[in-house]
Amino acid sequence: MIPLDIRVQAKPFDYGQECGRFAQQTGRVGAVVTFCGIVRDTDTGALERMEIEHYPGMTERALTQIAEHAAARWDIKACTIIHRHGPMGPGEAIMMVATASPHRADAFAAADFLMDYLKSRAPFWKKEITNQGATWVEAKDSDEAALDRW
Amino acid sequence: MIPLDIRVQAKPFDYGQECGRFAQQTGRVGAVVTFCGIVRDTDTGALERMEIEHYPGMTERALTQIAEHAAARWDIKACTIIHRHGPMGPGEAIMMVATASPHRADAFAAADFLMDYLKSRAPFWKKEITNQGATWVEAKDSDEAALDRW
Amino acid sequence: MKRDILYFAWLRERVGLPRETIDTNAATVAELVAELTAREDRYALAFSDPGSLRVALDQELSDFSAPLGSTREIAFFPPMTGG
Amino acid sequence: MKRDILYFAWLRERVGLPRETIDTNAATVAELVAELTAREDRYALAFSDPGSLRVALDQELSDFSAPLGSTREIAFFPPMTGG
Repeated sequence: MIPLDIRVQAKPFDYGQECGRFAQQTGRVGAVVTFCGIVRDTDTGALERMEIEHYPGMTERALTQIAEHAAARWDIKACTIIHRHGPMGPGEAIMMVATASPHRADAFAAADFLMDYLKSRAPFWKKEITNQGATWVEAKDSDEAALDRW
Repeated sequence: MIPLDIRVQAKPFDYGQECGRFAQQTGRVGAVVTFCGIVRDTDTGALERMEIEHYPGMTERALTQIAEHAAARWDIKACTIIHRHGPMGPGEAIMMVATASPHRADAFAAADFLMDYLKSRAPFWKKEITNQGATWVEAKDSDEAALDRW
Repeated sequence: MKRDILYFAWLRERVGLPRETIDTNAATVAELVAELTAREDRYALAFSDPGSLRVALDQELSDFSAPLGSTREIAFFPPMTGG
Repeated sequence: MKRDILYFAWLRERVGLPRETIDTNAATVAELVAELTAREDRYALAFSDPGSLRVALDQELSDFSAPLGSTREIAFFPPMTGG
């Protein structure tokens, strides 16, 4: 088994610090890819905050399964997934994934795959609170369609 | 024009710190993807160091052109490329790219494209110095073939 | 049989509670939804478009035709929006 | 016409110098390569497999059939291996 580091947490994390640590620990294999999703402003009004609900227990389970699928399919030597829940403000990191591989194509494909599956198969729900009120973010058809790529 | 930050340098850089800074400055657009290439051990003997030669002047020009192509093709809001030359030891970061986009697919595709083009079209040459002697790294057919994806 | 039913996101808000334990004879997820819908308007409203909902049986994604079998925990929620 | 010729990586090592200025009447890259090859064994060795080499004219990738025109700087090198 490759080292899987899966964290579901309310507290903020430092994306740069996590990238540095991941590369330090696993980078000697050659190629590292990271993705970070960050709270951004919406089209429908100034975002005050985002709130993420999740399904404790199932979340960790789903993320582990997704990471194991990626590890079975590509030659990755390590994988980190961090995902926050609870309230967070614009500019804060929501989540990140990191993959390390001897081959850059594998590191890219595995990170891209993790994001597609995490988006539509891990039990998180985003709510945006703007000066116009609160709205649950709707899933996009394009997110579900993205799974067909794999 | 989007902010392009292109650096060709002999001195080491801190991948984690650069990721943090990039996300801080540009992350509010939503999605950040980074890639880092790190000196790894070879199959043919313990690597003592790697030496990278480049073509001053043309290197900066080629990297800028590649980044501009990526920015014309995908909706990216910022792009950083850092590439070292000269001697470096195992575990040290050779280079990195970072892209920021409102859409995760664009951030991934642009970073992947940058890596493919940088690999085969930017004037860098790697030499590996092991206990068996010094060898110029040979370009792989698969690297040239990767360009056909785009 | 006693089973735990969980609701998340706007489904939780419409039903008005995050979880409850109910005693049910439903054999499938669809039968359970029919039973819940018949209980009260807030359930009927919450489940008015089941095609837009997802279900997990003991924390594994499943579908509405699945038998409940020995499932302890049944969760209903809208499509996920993580990442 | 005077032109700067640059060599990189193992090509530089085989030719034995990183750059030189030569006076040449070559009209194309291929003619210039023929002229260099005829000079000395180390050039002949370095350019023995031109298909494996790349050329840049004034810092833009080009090819061996390209006319030199007013090009000031011609660089020869093996396929690139950055990243």
